[in-house]
Amino acid sequence: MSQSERMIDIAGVHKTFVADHGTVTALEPVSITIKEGEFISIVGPSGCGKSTLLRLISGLDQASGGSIKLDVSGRKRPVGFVFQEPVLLPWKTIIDNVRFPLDTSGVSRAQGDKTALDLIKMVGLAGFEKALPRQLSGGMRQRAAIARALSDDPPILLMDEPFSAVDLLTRDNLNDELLRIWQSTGKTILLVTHSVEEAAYLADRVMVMTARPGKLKCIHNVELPRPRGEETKLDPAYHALVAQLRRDLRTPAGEAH
Amino acid sequence: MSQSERMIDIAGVHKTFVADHGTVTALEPVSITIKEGEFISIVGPSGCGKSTLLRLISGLDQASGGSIKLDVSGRKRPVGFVFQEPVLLPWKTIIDNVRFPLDTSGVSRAQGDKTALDLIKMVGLAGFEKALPRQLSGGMRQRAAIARALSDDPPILLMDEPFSAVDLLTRDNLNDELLRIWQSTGKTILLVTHSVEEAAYLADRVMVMTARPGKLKCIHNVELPRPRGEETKLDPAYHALVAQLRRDLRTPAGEAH
Amino acid sequence: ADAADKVVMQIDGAAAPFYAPLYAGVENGIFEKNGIEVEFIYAAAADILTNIAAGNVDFGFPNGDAVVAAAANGLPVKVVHTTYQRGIGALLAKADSGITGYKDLKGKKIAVTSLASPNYLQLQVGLKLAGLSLDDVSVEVVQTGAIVQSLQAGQVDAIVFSELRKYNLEADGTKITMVLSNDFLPSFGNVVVTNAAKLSENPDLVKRFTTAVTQSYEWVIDGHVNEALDIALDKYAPTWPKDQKGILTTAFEQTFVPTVWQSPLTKEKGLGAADFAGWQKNADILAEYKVIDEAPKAEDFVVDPSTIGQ
Amino acid sequence: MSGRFSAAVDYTLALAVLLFAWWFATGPMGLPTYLLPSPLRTWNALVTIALTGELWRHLGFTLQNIVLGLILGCIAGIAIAYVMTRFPKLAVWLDGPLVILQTAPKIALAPLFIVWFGFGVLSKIVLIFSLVFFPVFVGAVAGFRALDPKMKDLSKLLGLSSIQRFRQIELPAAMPEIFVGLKIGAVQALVGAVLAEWMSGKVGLGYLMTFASATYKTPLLFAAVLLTVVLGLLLHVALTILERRLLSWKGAARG
Amino acid sequence: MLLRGIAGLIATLVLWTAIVFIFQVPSFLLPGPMEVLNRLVFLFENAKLLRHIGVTLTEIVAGFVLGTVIGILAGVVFARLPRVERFATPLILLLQTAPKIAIAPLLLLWLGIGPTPKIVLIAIVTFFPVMSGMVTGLRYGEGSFRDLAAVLKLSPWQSFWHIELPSALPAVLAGMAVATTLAMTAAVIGELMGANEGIGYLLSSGQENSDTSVVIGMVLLLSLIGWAFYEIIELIRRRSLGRFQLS
Ligand SMILES: Nc1ncnc2c1ncn2[C@@H]1O[C@H](COP(=O)(O)OP(=O)(O)OP(=O)(O)O)[C@@H](O)[C@H]1O
Ligand SMILES: Nc1ncnc2c1ncn2[C@@H]1O[C@H](COP(=O)(O)OP(=O)(O)OP(=O)(O)O)[C@@H](O)[C@H]1O
Ligand SMILES: [Mg+2]
Ligand SMILES: [Mg+2]
Repeated sequence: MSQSERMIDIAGVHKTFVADHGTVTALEPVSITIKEGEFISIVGPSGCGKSTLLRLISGLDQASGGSIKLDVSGRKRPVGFVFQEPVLLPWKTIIDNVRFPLDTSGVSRAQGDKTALDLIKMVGLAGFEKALPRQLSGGMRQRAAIARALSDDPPILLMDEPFSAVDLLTRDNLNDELLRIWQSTGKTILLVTHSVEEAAYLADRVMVMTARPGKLKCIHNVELPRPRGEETKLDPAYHALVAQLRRDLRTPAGEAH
Repeated sequence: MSQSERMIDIAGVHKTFVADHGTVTALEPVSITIKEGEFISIVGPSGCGKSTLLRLISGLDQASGGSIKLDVSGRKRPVGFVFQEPVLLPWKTIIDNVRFPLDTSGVSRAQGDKTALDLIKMVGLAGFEKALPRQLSGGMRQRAAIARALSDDPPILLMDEPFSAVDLLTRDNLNDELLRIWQSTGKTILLVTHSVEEAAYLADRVMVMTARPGKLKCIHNVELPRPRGEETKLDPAYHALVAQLRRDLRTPAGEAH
Repeated sequence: ADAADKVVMQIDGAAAPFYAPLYAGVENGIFEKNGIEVEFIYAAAADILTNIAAGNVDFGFPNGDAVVAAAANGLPVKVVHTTYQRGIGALLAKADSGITGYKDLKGKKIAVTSLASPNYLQLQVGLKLAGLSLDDVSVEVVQTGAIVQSLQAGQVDAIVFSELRKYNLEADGTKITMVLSNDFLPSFGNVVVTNAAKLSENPDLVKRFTTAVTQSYEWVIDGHVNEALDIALDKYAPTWPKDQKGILTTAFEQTFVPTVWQSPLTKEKGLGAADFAGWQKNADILAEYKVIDEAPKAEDFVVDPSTIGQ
Repeated sequence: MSGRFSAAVDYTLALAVLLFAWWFATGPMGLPTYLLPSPLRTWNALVTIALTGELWRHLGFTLQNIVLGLILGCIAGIAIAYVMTRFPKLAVWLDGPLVILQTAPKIALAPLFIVWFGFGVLSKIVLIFSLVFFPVFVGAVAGFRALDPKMKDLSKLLGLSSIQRFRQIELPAAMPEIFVGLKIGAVQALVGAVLAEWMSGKVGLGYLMTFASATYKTPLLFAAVLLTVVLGLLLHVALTILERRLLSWKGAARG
Repeated sequence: MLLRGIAGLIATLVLWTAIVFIFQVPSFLLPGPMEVLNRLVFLFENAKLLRHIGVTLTEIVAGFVLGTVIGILAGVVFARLPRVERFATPLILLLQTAPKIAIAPLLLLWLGIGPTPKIVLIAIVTFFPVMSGMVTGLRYGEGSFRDLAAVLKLSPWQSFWHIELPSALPAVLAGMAVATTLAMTAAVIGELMGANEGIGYLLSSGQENSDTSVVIGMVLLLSLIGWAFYEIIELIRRRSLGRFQLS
């Protein structure tokens, strides 16, 4: 892998939380190199450190050890983040929330509105531009947060269970939209999900983690052809991978797989 | 159906929100009678009024019209509610949060602790009794909220996407635990989910809703034998139902199905 | 003897050694001898009179001008002991300012405590007698707590306030020129006041109280200034520095004893005697200068202590 | 609309009850005028000075000081609160002096303010400012501190500049608490304005009060007190309306 | 807390000394720290300073506690019943804005001389910020907690104790911090209305003698008392935040 291709370089990164009730090792040392334009899915049991890993990559938290390097020289805002909870500004309307990253990076209001409206439409919230977050349903808030993360077109996109609160149909649509955006913009995407189907359908590689202490169990290369679509879901290789992932997740940590 | 069997009687209930950005019909008139001890799953696209319906049943919101009757004479606290977001009290530890319904209904501390510990163990949070909510992962918080809703053993249990943030394995376990509790206590349960498999696996009846305006599209009786378990998932009838539900959800509102 | 009557006396301003005779009277058992147990509390003059009228307190010790104004506004108050036979208001200026009297005030800045205060009235009369008017000077209003400092700091050229402040100022080494207001405008300093109803219902108590006041002042006048000041400084005016005793002794011996507490009238009729003519003149001038709407009759609100209970 | 209407009804009703109690105390209960003048006498006193035009001079002066002091106190309170929450190290040094300065009873210092800052408007504004500052400051500190950590994550992630973060996230999020401070500050501004004029000056409602009190013009005194209270009520209502407008996103009190 | 305290105190003293020194301020305008300290020592020896402090402190504590309790309770009632709040607002504003000095004789008439009117006055000024904090804490608090309380059918007392008070705590504590400063002022006003002991009494006695050192000394004492109150409130705040992370 050439130097320039390495987008995210994670070496021996680990994280321990100290709390009153004891010390929690959220993440045992993890090492992985992610190439530019790669799509990585992360699956693993609840509490295994998936969110922690994304927060470390984004720089929101400091690792207890190891190093993380992002090759995003010159970008003021290298990562977009879809948090596990929507985190919308409650005093701003949906369109203002979605346009917020643009507003704060000097994009003109007109241009911002255009981009924001397109994204709002894409996530199926047309008609709710002027609504306040508390007037939306849980899934609608989550979609608004996705639109916001996409609005200023960051080179790296970290998504923490972005589709957990939306229904199947919407989820499928959003998956395909995400693939389309990814393919046309060449973003590097890390996506945490509990759906092994989604993980396999979208990713170039799937990271499987185990719980307590959180640990990278294995990485699967997804050899399914691109572009993916309905026919992917009929591909036996896809089903084999999904079954394999499911087995990985069912095997408790420590046991061979 | 005899009078005493009718646990929840919903007749022509509808709900409209008036907001700055316009009027939103969250729920068109819905009528359904739910028997005591019935397990109902609700599926439907994001924003179709599922949460709204549960809030109306619980009495948290007032319907714009129609009537809701609960046959829970004499019960001070007829409904348990797992909200779409965990809603844990941030200043209480997990065990205190889980024990909270018991503490506030006069159950002794010792008895409360016992019940709470059992539930915490059941949802896989053993070891985190003394942790504060902010020290848990998203899925762990959700499970704590489930434990809380079960702690004081309400006759009616409303669950709004309770398992959306947990992984497959945990989800399967929790599904089976829920069935076990349901069968041994005879609760009436309404569960909102985006997983059609989960809906079919758990329920006696599945309500399918359509979006904007939110509307009850159809109700499927689930004729799978009880008790359910691994063999249920191999039952062709189960798969047929899952496929049917999926089709229902994919068909836009208004079209025949 | 019967248990002593408990009374509350509200004194103008704050605890100060100037009230030494009252404090000494308590400490020497003079009040007790008259069957009275007195508690002193403090407030502004106007509040004292309102409290007297309302029956909140039994006796008050405000300045005379405040009583006239109160009487003019129909408050049921009675002066039962004209303790200070003259007013102690005065024009004070730094000696090096060149001001020697009201005639020098043209174009100067003068502070008074309120446009409703007697010292504002004194300023007006003083200016008028000197052939000037308010238009010739600029008047600033500064509360009691800061008026002396404003003169010290040179923010004003003169103040019309209490002559007692001369001693404070001179203690700081500033030479002071003083013009007593009483010289051209008769008034009265602190006087004992009670409620009209109380006086008619319980003249005996009032009589005993004024007797105790008279006896207390007599004791001081009879050569006990030193002892009285010690009592006041030790027990009653705690914030006063001990080294001010010298100035205070001077003030008592040169001013209070000879000219404030005693007058030709008191030689004849005893301490606290009512100078009805003086009171009437005071009221008439207040009315003339529109401080009050109409001058009350002196006989209506002033009582000579010797006539109480008869 | 109906909400605002019923609010007006409630205020009016409350004022009517107060008025009745007042009337009752002075009429049937027989409190004398020098303690509490009857509503009618007070009204007459008010009308008298209103007709001579004197009232407007006093009212205008006091109002001007209140508004000025309030605005300055708010700006300083919010700004310093922000700086102190952003730089906790600074707070270690500033907290003590600030609290000591603030807990110092202004009424005792007010006479000295006059000697320190002169007879003019300055000493009055300083006094009002010193009274308004603290409530706003404390409210703002509470607001800035209570910022949801998720919001902090968001602003960090978007690499917002300090100004952007303040304008777009911290200030709006802290608004509820700032409004607590503002409402107390408004009352304090009023108290301060009256106190300042009470201590020195020849104009203003506070001056009117000293004058009336020293000359036993109790009806005039209570007319001035009444005006102050009405001013306070108006300020309060104005702030409440502003609060509703600015905080409508909170969707207060669903039940 | 100790560090903050010492740092703050030193900074104040240094600033004060610097102002007096640099501008050559005469002591009748602003005496230096040493001069004030001397006067305090003098008062301690001659004027039973401790007794006066004790009197004022008792009034402040009593008034502050009373005002806080009533403020919290009223806050709960007002937040639940906005109509009651609107109805009470004019009366509350009347109590807050009416110059206390102007209504002093009425207070004495109704409450007598002695400590009661002083305590009531302190309670009145304490009440308002605490109540405002409570109302805001409740009204703009997390709506989902209200849902939880409704589903659990908590009694008013339970939802107050378990949900409303903890979530309103930051705002209430802020209100209490503001109240400390107001309480100090009210204590002085109370003692100016008619007293023969207490810090305010010594203060007015100092004013009578144009003794700026005494005035500043008494102000300083009250500041320190206020500061102690403030630090106690801060302590409660940090304890509760450290434990509960109430953000
Ligand atoms: N701030 C914190 N303090 C203490 N412990 C923490 C904190 N944040 C996370 N943890 C612990 O770290 C572990 C991993 O948490 P993390 O949020 O990364 O899990 P996750 O894989 O995202 O789980 P989920 O799928 O449930 O969201 C958990 O055991 C959690 O309790
Ligand atoms: N407080 C509110 N004010 C205005 N509109 C609201 C409010 N709450 C919900 N709505 C609207 O009502 C509709 C139904 O919302 P609801 O939360 O019931 O959806 P849902 O079926 O639970 O969706 P999801 O699966 O995304 O949680 C949505 O269109 C939403 O915008
Ligand atoms: Mg997570
Ligand atoms: Mg929902």
